[in-house]
Amino acid sequence: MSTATSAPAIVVASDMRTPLGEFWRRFRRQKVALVAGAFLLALLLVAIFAPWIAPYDPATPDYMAILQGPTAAHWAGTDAYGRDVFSRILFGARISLAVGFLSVSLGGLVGVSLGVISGYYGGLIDSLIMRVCDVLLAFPGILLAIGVIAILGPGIDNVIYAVAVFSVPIFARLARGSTLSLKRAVYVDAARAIGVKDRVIMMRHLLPGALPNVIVYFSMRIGTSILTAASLSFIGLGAQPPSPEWGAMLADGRSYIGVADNVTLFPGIAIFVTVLAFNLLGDGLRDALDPKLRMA
Amino acid sequence: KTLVVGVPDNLTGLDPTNVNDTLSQTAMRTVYQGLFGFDQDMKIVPVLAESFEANDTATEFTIRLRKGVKFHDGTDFNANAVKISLERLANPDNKLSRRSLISMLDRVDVIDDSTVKIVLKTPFGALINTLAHPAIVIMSPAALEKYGKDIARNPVGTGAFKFKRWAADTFEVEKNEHYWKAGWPKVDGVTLRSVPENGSRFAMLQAGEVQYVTLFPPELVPVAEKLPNLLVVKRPSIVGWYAAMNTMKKPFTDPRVRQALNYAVDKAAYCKVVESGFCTPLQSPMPDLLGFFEPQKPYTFDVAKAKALLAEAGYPNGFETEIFALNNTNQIRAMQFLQQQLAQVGVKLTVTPLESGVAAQRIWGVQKPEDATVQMQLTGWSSSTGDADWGLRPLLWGKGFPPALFNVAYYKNDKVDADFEGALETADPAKRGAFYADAQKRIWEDAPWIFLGASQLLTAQSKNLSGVYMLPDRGFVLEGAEFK
Amino acid sequence: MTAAPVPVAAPQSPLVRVDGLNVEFATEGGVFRAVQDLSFHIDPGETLAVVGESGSGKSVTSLALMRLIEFGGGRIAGGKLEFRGRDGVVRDLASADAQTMNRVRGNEIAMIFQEPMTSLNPVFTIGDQIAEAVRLHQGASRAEARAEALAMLEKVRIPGAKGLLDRHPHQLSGGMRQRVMIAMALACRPKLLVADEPTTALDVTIQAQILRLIRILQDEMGMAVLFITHDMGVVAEVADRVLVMNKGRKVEEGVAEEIFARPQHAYTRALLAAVPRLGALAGEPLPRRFPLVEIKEGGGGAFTEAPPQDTVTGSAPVLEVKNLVTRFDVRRGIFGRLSGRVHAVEQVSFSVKAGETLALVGESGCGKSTTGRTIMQLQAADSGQILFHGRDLLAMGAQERRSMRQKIQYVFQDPFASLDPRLTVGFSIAEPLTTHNLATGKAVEERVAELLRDVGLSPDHARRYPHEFSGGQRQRICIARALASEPEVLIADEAVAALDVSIQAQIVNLLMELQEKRRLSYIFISHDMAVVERVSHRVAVMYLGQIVEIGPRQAVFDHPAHPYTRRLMAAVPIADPARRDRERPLLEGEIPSAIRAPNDPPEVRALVEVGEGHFVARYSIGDFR
Amino acid sequence: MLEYLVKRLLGIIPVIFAISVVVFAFVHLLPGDPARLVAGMDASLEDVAAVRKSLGLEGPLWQQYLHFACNALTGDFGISLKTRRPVITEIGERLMPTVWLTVFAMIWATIFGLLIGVLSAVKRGRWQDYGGMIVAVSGISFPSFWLGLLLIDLFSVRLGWLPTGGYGTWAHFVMPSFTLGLGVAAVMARFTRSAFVEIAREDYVRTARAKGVPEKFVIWKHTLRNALVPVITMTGLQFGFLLGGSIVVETVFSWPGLGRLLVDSVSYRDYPVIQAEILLFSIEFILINLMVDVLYAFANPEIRYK
Ligand SMILES: Nc1ncnc2c1ncn2[C@@H]1O[C@H](COP(=O)(O)OP(=O)(O)OP(=O)(O)O)[C@@H](O)[C@H]1O
Ligand SMILES: Nc1ncnc2c1ncn2[C@@H]1O[C@H](COP(=O)(O)OP(=O)(O)OP(=O)(O)O)[C@@H](O)[C@H]1O
Ligand SMILES: [Mg+2]
Ligand SMILES: [Mg+2]
Repeated sequence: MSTATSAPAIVVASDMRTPLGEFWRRFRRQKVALVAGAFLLALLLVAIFAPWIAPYDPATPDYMAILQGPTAAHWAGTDAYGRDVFSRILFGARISLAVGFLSVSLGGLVGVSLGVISGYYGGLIDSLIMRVCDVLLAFPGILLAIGVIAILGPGIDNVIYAVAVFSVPIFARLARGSTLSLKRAVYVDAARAIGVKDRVIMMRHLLPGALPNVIVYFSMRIGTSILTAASLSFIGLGAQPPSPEWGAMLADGRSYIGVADNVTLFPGIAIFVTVLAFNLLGDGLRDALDPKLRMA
Repeated sequence: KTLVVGVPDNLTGLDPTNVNDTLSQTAMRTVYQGLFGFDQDMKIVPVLAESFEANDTATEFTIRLRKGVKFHDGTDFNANAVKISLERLANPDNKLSRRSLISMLDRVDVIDDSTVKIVLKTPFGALINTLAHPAIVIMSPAALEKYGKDIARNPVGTGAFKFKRWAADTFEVEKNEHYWKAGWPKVDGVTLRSVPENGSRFAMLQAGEVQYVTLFPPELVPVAEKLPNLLVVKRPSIVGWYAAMNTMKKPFTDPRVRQALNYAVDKAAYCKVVESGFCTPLQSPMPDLLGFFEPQKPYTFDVAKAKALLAEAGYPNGFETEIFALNNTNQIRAMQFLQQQLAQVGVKLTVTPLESGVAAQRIWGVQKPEDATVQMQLTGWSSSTGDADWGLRPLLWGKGFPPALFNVAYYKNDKVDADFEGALETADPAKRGAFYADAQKRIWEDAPWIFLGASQLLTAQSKNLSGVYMLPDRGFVLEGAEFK
Repeated sequence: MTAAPVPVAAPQSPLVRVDGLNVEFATEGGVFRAVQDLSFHIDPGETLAVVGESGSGKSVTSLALMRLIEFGGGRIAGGKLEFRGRDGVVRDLASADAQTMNRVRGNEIAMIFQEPMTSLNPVFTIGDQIAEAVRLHQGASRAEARAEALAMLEKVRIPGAKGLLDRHPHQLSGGMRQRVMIAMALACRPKLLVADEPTTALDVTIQAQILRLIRILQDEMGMAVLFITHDMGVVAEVADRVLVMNKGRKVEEGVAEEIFARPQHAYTRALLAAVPRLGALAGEPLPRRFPLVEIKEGGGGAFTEAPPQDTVTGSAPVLEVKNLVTRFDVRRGIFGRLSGRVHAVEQVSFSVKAGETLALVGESGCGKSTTGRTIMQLQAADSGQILFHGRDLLAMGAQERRSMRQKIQYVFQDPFASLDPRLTVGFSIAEPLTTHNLATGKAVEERVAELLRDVGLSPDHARRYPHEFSGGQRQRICIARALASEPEVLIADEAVAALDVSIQAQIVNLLMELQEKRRLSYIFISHDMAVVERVSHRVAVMYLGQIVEIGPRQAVFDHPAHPYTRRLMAAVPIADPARRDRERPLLEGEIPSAIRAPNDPPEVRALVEVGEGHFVARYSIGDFR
Repeated sequence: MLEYLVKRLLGIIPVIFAISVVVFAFVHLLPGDPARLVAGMDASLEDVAAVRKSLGLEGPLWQQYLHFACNALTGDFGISLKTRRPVITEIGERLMPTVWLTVFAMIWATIFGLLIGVLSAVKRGRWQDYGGMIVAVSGISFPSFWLGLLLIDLFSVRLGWLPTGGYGTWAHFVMPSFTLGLGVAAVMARFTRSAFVEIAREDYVRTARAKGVPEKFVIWKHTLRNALVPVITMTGLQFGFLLGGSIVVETVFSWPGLGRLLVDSVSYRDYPVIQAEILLFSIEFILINLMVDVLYAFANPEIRYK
């Protein structure tokens, strides 16, 4: 056998991969993230199929069984109206997942787009967008939420908008930061040299680079927004009763701390585990997407 | 030793004639006093007055004053002080928010140093009750002179305590060494701390940081009662809770519908669920502690009857409607309860807790009754004068539609209106009683509200504290506080 | 060891003895052995050069010696690293504890890294960073350490050393930073200096300076040097002995002159053959490809010299640049007051015919890339004309210009950076096709496959990601991408600078092969004179944004007419230890800056013709007059 | 540097102007009539009208805005509708408690955030890393009202170590600042971790080791110092979060701060107080971010010299 010396030895990858397959292959090794993802998937299914899974109706009271501790009939006990806490948590997953996920997605989408545009074009557009973000950031978030709800009226969709609005500026800043550094990358120049349009450059070459940071913040933000919804419930502006939103359950149940701890404990655990899962998943996704780690 | 009281809210001001929340007024009762006051059972007792006489038409009231009383600034309390204080409040130029209480005042005549005659423009049978209202206080004329508008920040009265400080969320008063009741007060001072969170207030009580907590959350009573050094005191109140139905809007135009909803709600369950049992179902449009109260035949909990009535009115399958109230835990809970109850008769209730400003906008932003968007509203009312007049008239008078007064049910019954007006034109208790008995009966039958309950007032205190009590209107009296 | 104990202070005993070193990395695919069974020694005061192509384990060896490999995820799986310390005690560093290592590192063995730009901590001052080592190892006070730092900076001959102490790394040029690195490494007068490609990232002139500097300091301090490089020219310049590595194993070891004159192993021979030697084509007018060596299994190889390549056709230029000017404003202050201008490209004119290669040479910062970028419209020109087939690009509308883009393409210096790491290379290659609608659907895939074959890769590589390729392969991908839109002109901006000699040769050959096939015109931007000699028909030398000399390659190389051109040629290391001249004068100073006051454009005059098509500037530019 | 500061300070002016307009519009967009809220439910129509007049709530909005803006420029924010005390007094009484609470929360959140973040990064993938993650996630998933009540129950009621609330000695600060800071600590920890992991791969960290710098200095000096650069930016953003989060914490710990004042004045439609307070928050936030940027420039020499 003879080879041209100058050909460096490359270990040819045995299996051929599609981009998605490639991503999956890397993601698959993040065992913790996988578990977290599976959990969230399960939670999503639970949320969707809550009416079939939940042992009780979440809104039907039972005045004979008020504030019971966990029993065989009520796994997580009952609340002040005798409603089954476990069923409410199952149903609440719908709302809390929606609040957490939709609001942050909405805020993230708008924020990241603004940030990428701002970072890519710079100049006047940049100053304008960033000043608007300053104004939004400087405005206390919870107040903004109060305002949105006062003006639009209470209700879970308005909570989502409210939380989304004050996620925007931070996402914008994050995305702008990474765009600023990425737009100097040679491959962006290379794309421009080929004649690729600005819009495509932003979508194809800049946006994906901003994602790793955005994902980490995204997963944290989901937790924050579930809690913001809870804080809104705390001041009485959250989901409309009797919606079993987790934050509202906590806010409602706080008067029973010491009387019936199960009323707050179980929704608390639900929030904790869900947020944890989002964060673990976020970490895993980030690691799987990070080209630097890929090279290792 | 200083008494520290945990209260849910902040004061809004130090001039009782210009504030309208019970808490501020009650707080100022430590510094200011009126001619009359209420005892624990809402009975009128003389304070700075000793006795009174009224003419038959209820237009002239002669009042004899207590002697030897001094203001905190050392000046004497006398007839002139009464004249100046009352006329100050009644003078529209002063724009005091409590003026409406004695807007019928014509003048105050000084008979002698310790006697005044109050002359009214129109007859007003409830005047003595009104004078017992915590907003009507006697201020030091010297201080009024000295501070002018700033009296609102420098209160000088005749009370058991002298004003010391009001900053952010604490209000402090100290012992008045020259108080006219010999031997009183028995504590060195009183501090009111505003602690909005129920749980925190309770924790402070347990930790001994406060010794007295008002508006104790009912759900925590079982816990508090188990604690050896705490005492939970339950007192009846004149706070009645009801859900008003807009009688000018379908389907509530039909009295059968309104009655049906009254049958559909289990009032006992209401008390148990919403107030943790510390409540009694309403037996009349007004709570039983108000004068001229007449019990009515209860709307017993009867789903079948409710359904029948609804069917009769043309709603066999119920209907959809909305209820709103403020966004605090208790009101949300009450609305949810109604939602569940009415669901049994097919009425689908949407529950809308509103932020106070928004709620106010919905109620008061309406100029003409037909523009009202209110369908149902849940609220509570306490007659700050302790009298039947203010317990019913603002809420159910045909001339009291918002924004004039608080008749959110847009209820108008000419007979009832006549009763209200008639009762005001006499000071004779018997006549007034008859008017109010008729009014209560008619209102009960018309059922413009779902009558819910009169909540009990709960306070918790350390066992070694005595002499403090709560008034049925949610005010409280701290004058007699004493530590064992 | 079975041998009798070595007398501790024996003068001839080596400073370092590496015995059977094995280094492993745990990777996705299992354990990867980066260095296998490596043994060598270094005597006190001598310079051992380690050579081998990228990935052969040179850096890993040096990091293992410093026991820094643990921090990079590696593990010393076996072998001994014996080091004779100042106290004369021989220790096996492979099993030394952390404390011992901290005492040895920086104190007895110091290291200089390949990347001067990133090897200094950006947040600490130069002074602090040098002084840190002194304070750590010599227990010096703050003031003493600072004084020592200053002394070291002076020793590495940085102009204005005193002022530099309180500066931060980003305020220094690459050459200066590398000198700071050296000052830092030498601060404690180590017995061994490990220099991992200390000059690869630098200009030839700066490289010459640094190499001389290390040499002088080494003589002064009597320190041994382990010099890692893949540049045979550098090896010839500095090495006493040479260690050749391939795939983590030692291939050959010996005295420098021996290795160069009589390479024993086929791999060494191939390596040497691929080294471009300045002057190889002296006397020949036409470019010629690198000779290819075939290695037969078990040694022995055949050497094929390529024929000269004559590709220039026609006489009308494809691309013509006339009086091109590109300047950058330097702004300061609140209102962005204009405080100066970088005259990156100043009145540059040249032309390229079909099938012709014009080389653009010059030192870092002289404006080569800016010229290329301006032609590509990545950078707006201030004035001048860029004529493509006689039509001015700058006068065209945006739409038309966009479509012209496909006819002129650019290959960037860094093949890795110019590919989006998140896209498959197939997608990257297809991007010009889809952008300009040159192909759709299945045709795209076919075209990509064809392009990959053209550059010597296989079509199924299209589905892989950039990081899965070697540097040479990536550069091929970039070339394929540039070819996708069937360009007529290709601007190659230092397209081979980052590559190993052997791969560099391949890529150069590939470019020339494509030129022959497609009659492409190249603008070949480079600072490597030896490569330029191989590929170009004509050469333009740039200095401070201007062309100081332009003409046929043979004329410019054989008879450089401008003093700057001569200096550039002199700085090129010669890959032959026999011809090394260690006493060459050390060039001082930095490259002058092209920043001038806002309204003070440099003087530009017409070039003077000194031979046929050979023009030279005969007026003063920068330091040259 | 100085030029930079001046430039930034000038840049604040339009932002503050924008905020003042937004705030004014926002406040007046909120449904609800302050006159009615001030006068009370059982006030008569004429009472309400009188109150409205005395509050200066008549005339077109733009006039009211001009009035507000001009007065604000001279530092006069008017009289609180609710308590009829000058807004300056109302805010002044509560400013320091909030500022201290925020600062304390920030300080310890930063310290703990950094510690946990660095520990997680150094022990990446090991149990310490997951431990750090769980702590961080707890920080963002425990609602502060819940955590606050639990803390009070434990430390004040059961153990009697700390006062339940109020503003006073250092002991009063412990629980509120902890509750408030936990969320920030969490974010800090997560961001520190990822910044640290990134920096730890840099060449200059290897250079430090090659100099023989002991590992703890490599971590705390060479790596962390660089990792701080991105973390500092995040810190600035978190201040906004703290200002918002303090509403709940102030309620639970009956802290006489601005957050509660804000909620109170919103529910009371106390326009002058809301306006002044949001303006104050915004200026505070902007100044803090300015400070953060200066710090950032300080931590990052490349910016410092631009
Ligand atoms: N941290 C690491 N993890 C896994 N493999 C590594 C790591 N560092 C180096 N390697 C592998 O070890 C081998 C030798 O690398 P090394 O850096 O020593 O090459 P080199 O000879 O210095 O090359 P170059 O000239 O490019 O610097 C390469 O195949 C490389 O991929
Ligand atoms: N965008 C820019 N803004 C300001 N100055 C710039 C810009 N780009 C390049 N320069 C300056 O223009 C001059 C020429 O730069 P250019 O990149 O063309 O040099 P070069 O010859 O390609 O150098 P190298 O060999 O280092 O790539 C340099 O002084 C550089 O600092
Ligand atoms: Mg290397
Ligand atoms: Mg260049």
